[in-house]
Amino acid sequence: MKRREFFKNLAHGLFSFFGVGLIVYPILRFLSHAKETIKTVIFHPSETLLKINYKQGVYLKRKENGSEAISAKCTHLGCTVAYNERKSEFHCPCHGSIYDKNGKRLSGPAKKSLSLLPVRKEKNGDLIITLKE
Amino acid sequence: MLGNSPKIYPIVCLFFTLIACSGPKPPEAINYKHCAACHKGIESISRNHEFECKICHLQPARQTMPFLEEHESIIRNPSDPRWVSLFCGKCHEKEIKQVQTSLHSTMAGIINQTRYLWGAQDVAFPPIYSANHALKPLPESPLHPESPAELVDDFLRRKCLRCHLHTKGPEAKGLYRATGCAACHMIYNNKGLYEGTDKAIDKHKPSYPMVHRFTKQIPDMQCLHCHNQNHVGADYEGLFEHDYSKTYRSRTTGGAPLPVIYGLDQHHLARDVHAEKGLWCIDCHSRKEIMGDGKLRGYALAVPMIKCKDCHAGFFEPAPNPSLKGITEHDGRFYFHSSYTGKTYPLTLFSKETLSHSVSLHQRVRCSACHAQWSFQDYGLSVIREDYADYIKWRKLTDQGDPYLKDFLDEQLGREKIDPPASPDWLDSRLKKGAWYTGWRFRRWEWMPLGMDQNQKYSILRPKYQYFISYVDATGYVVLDNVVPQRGDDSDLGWTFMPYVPHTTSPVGRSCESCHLNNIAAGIGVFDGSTIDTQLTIPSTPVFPSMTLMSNEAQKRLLLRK
Amino acid sequence: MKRILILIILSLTTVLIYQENRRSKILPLPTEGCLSCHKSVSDPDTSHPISAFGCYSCHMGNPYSLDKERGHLTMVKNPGDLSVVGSTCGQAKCHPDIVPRVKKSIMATNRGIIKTLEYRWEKIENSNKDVEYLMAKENAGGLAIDQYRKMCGGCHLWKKRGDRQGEIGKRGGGCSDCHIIDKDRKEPIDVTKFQHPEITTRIPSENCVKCHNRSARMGLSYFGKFESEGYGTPFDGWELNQRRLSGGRFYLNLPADIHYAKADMTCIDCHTETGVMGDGTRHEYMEGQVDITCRSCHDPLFTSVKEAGEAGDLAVKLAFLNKKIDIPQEAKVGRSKKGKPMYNLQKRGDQIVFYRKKDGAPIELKIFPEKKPHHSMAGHERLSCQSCHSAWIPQCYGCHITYRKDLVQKDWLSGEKTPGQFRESRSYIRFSKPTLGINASGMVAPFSPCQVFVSVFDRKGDYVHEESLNTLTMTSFDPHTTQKGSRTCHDCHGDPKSLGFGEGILYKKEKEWRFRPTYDAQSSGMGIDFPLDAFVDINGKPAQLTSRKGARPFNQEEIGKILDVDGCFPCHVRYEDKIYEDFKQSRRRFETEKDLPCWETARRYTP
Amino acid sequence: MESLPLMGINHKMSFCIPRISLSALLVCFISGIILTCQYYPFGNVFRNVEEITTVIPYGFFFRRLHYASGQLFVILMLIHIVDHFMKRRYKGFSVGKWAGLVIPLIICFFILFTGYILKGDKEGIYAGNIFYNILKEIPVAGETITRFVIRPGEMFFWLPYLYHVFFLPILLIFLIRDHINNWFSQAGFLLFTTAGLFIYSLLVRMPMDIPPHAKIELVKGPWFFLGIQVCLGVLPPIVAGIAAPLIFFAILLLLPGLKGHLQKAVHYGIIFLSLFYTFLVIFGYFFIKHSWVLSR
Repeated sequence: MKRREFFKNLAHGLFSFFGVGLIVYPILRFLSHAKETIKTVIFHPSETLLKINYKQGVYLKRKENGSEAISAKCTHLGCTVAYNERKSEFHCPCHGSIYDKNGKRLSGPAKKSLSLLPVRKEKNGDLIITLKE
Repeated sequence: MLGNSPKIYPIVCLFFTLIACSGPKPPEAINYKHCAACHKGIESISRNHEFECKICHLQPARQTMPFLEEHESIIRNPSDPRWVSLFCGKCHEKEIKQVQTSLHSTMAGIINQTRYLWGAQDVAFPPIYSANHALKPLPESPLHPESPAELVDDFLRRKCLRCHLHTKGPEAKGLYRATGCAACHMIYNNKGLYEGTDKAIDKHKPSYPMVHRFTKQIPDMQCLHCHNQNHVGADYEGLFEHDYSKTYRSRTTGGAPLPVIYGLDQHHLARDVHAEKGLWCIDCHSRKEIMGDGKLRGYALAVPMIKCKDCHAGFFEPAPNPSLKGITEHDGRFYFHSSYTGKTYPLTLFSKETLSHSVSLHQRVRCSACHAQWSFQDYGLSVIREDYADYIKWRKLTDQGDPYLKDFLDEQLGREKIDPPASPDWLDSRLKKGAWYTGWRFRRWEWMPLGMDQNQKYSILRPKYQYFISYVDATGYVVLDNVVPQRGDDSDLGWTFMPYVPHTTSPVGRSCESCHLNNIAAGIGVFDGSTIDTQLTIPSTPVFPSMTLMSNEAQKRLLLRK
Repeated sequence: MKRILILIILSLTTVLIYQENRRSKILPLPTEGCLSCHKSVSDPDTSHPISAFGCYSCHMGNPYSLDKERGHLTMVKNPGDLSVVGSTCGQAKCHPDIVPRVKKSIMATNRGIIKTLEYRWEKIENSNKDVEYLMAKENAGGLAIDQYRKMCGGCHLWKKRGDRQGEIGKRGGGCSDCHIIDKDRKEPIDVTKFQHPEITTRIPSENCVKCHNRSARMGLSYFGKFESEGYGTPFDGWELNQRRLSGGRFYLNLPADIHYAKADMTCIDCHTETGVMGDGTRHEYMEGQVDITCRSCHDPLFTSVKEAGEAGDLAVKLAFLNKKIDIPQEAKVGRSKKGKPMYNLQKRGDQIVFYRKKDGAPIELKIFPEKKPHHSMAGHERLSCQSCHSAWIPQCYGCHITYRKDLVQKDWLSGEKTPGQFRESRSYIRFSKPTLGINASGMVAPFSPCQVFVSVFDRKGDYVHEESLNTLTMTSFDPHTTQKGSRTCHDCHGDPKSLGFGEGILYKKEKEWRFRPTYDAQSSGMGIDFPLDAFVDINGKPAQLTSRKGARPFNQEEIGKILDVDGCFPCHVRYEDKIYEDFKQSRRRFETEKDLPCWETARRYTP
Repeated sequence: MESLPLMGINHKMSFCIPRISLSALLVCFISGIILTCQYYPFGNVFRNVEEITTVIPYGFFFRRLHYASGQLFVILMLIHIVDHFMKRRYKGFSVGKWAGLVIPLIICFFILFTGYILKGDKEGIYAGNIFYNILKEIPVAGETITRFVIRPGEMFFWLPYLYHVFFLPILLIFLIRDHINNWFSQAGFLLFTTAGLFIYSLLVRMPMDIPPHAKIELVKGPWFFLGIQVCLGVLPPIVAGIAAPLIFFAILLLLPGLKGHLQKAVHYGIIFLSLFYTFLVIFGYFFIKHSWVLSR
């Protein structure tokens, strides 16, 4: 009897658990949704004259064959890193993470390197970088 | 009845009409020899022909039979070319022979010129073929023609020769007429309705002469039954065909549509001054011209005709030709008396004082070259024979001056299941596959290019014609696509401008500048003929070597270029 | 019971979760929801890139939605449509200055057509109606307005685009009427790859011709096309000719305007922005809006871009939009009739160059040789350029209209079939020898007929004589068939058609000019006692009306003067001839001095 | 529940409707709370609503659920009131207690109305503007009162939002707490209603939201407002928008306090007015197509 009751209770419990889960799942999904938007940063040709150019959270690095875009968002806690020209390094002002000129992590609390962003070149010379925000 | 069944060709028409005339068939046989029993009040044919009916209307074999069962065996028109020698020939053998050599009978001008232009014969003159047996009879086109030369006979038979003495042609308003002698001597009104006193004849059925009477008093209306559609004769009455497209069918002016006559509605332009005064065609055109003098001629201008100077004098003729019938002198003034209309007209004589008459070079100019007010200028004649049924494209072009074609197209366009095209061969009255459609590029009355006639006198030219020939066979294959024919002797394109005499005489000549300083008159063409359409206004060589275009020097003289 | 309900709810939730998971995930989100489906849309032009403008700013709708129906709600397919243009092209950030101008322009109001129709058909002098007013069904109007609605109302900017197949569907659509390059597009099978119609300021002439091919037919004449008698010849295979116009019409090839034939110029090369799109005034007639004359280019005035102020800025802006023509700072630009800049007519240094708008190619420009005898001739002051340099003008004689109240026809403005059907046909058409007269601005100009014979039939199908009307007018407009050479002297001074008498023979009898006309309108059933091509009779009495106040045929005095000269041409054939320097005096000498060399001839010439 | 089949149909209705209605209210509350987490009453509200509807997972479902349950609640409540009104149950109430029931009715409409505004689409914004302008018409205190309820500009949605999600629901629950407390025990009704609303929300789309910048011929308010909207076309706003509804509710409030024939007359007067208003709503909903101007 007890065993039977136990299984009955167990089934009840499981059913209730999954049932409640089923109801709660959509609610959680709804509540936890975070909006992801794309930000577009456009570098006009006149803005790409320096070796490293900054605009709206993106560093554009001039290379021999084209350009490379590096996100300025620190991989630690998301502060905006600053470029140190003397050392050719990126320094995070918040917690001191340091990256080299290619965005590779050198030291500090950050674990990952700065992310590289795809660069698209328009016919009129504009460089277009899209990043998620 | 005729209007409802356009496809029945004329001989069949005649047959049925005769049945229709006989009224409801009585139960017992009627002796149709008692003509007067039905035809009460029929007019006497003429004072010289007061015979019994049978003398003219029954074959000799039947004339003696006491009883005639079938009305059909009565010959409706004894002057039809098939019967003419049998009946009329008894008394008028000479006249009939002459008529058979006349251009009205042989159609040699149209036939030989067109055949030459389409490359079917090497020369246009002397004539080789005729519509009757005076010359070689016109052959038939092969079943599968492949060139203009092979198509031309079909074109002539089905398009041009609907006007000749052997056929009544497509019967419609203005076109009703008889065949043979009766074609001229038996007057038809424009509606083809009988107006006489014969009780047996339905006065609402078309295709009857006005009265049962032979006459020599032939009014212009009678001549226009054939000489219509931008041919000389129509211009005498000031008629110029409207364009074919539906857009040019002037629907109404003052509530009613314009009358359609000769297959189309007509512009009325200035009439010939002679017409204005009331002169008839036959006042000028003598019996010899019309009915022939026994000699075979190749073209109209070659027929000896009355000249302007015969009545009005000229450069070298101080007075009218006194030998001409109807000309009289009274107190030094000359008069013309028309025995047909009974009127007498004072004649205006040629004045050397007039500036243009005083120019010596103008002695080489035909009177008509200056005094014609307007002329028929029909540029670019595209013709297409289609053996393949495709009628939609013609929906706006059903009026082509051909009542048979119009009825056929209207019927086919209103139907879901269509028949392949068929049209009659007017020469032998058989229905043949295929139909000819025509179209102009543009038609004008104000332009008058000049050239030289057979006497090397300046004359007005008209395009006759600038052919573009197409042929689509029964499978829809385009055998000939817009082909410009080559003349039979390969001397030139098969296009021609022919000198002619517009019958649009004005009492005053046109201004000097209508010829001088005028590019069109000089044969340079509208806008120098610089586009594919305006180049049509540049004259091409006439068919007969005796006629030519203007020489370069003449052109320069005309344009006052030194 | 409760368990069943719980089970139902749970299963519904399962369905919901299943549904939601099946929905495709669009991440990351584009700036506009539209682009989540229409992923790859080509740019309409470089000034309106999708990447910067998206779809919403022009096409409206709901840009935030990822749902097709929600997104397309209140979307406009054609932002140029005049009924929405205020919130699309004409919104404050974009072109708010242009849209009100366009709405007042003659192409949107069609005032000229409506005014002339009412003036000539119903004797309404000051009609102020326009398309916008007539679009309301209740503003019905009389016979003239019904004619406009059914026969003319298909060509104006308010018309909806794409409402029909063929040319008629390409007409209308507000801004898009002109600024869209029409390619025959098929509906895209794949909505993600979408070929956006190209928009441009370098308007191809086809866009103009799709409307301007009837009535005055300038759009045809300019290209040397003449609407023909409709034979469709020469035949092309088993078909009629391929030189076709809309509505089953055909054309012939005549000499094109020299601007096209020689320089391949398009309509917009001459017609300026203000001339076409309006200057903010509701003009009565087209000629009020047009902003150029021949002289604007051939006898130009220039101002430097720098000094021109606002006009200079406009020139620079227009040149920028054109993208093919550039204006150097030091260049001077031409000024139109109203003083607007013509940025494609430039003076660089001493050189005057005209740039073709479609490709920026420079074109050599002939400056009007005012001093040349044929232009400086005394007595020729009132000649418009067109009167001599137009080779031909389409002339449509006798327009026969039947108006049947027992039948219905589509009203273009309301889109509904209403009682009253119009059908048109013609007597004949011609292209050569334009008739001359005096236009509304007092200049000698070519005229072309517009001769309406309206037969009205009532609801029973019976002819109503009282309502029927004949209105024969002659209208002056620029034929757009300019040629380098001019018509000959005689062509005007001695040709009865050019002078306005019509075709026929002009002669002198008893020292009086007489005329024997060729066309017999009475016998042809027109119900008028003068030829169709007669603008005026030999005594200077006008035979036909004109469509403008002030326009008229030559009067008797003018006719006399013109014909007087004709007698001299056979000998005095050159413009430079001395007798023309003071023709009055020459004429006096001719009458008094009996020993003049020409006397002998002249004596006989005037019997 | 099990005893339901034994009851008469009329009794059954009277019994079920308030219970279902209350269940709907509960669903409405829960779905509302869920929606609050993603709704943001500032900036581009329309965009936000559209994201909830088409982008955020299950958003469309909760929105439909919220919409449907809210409507269901009010409609059933109205039926409930009519039911009891026709049975003259107000006779057993004191004016004070009766007021405690009529005022929540007004509050319900306000909640619905503010919800309509919060959609943020063209209709919502227009409804808000109309509301704002009608309130301003109140003599003397208009400006002040308005400031408490709705303000133009950036804060346009903020006050309606507060009222919709906070003040009014709490007030509502507070006022009807005694009226409803003994109905909550029946979970069957809740499940039944939930299941029904789930089905509805899964199958039936929401009315489309019109983008704020769209050009449309006419905007219609929420269904219960249409009668007033019709009147606004012909009467001055102060009459149609404020005086008329106020007088109606005042009469309704005073009903239990009246005696004898007067009460009877007022009773039928209220029925007449309600029918007339229903007619106006139907007229507004079905017969107005192109323009609110009635003269055309």
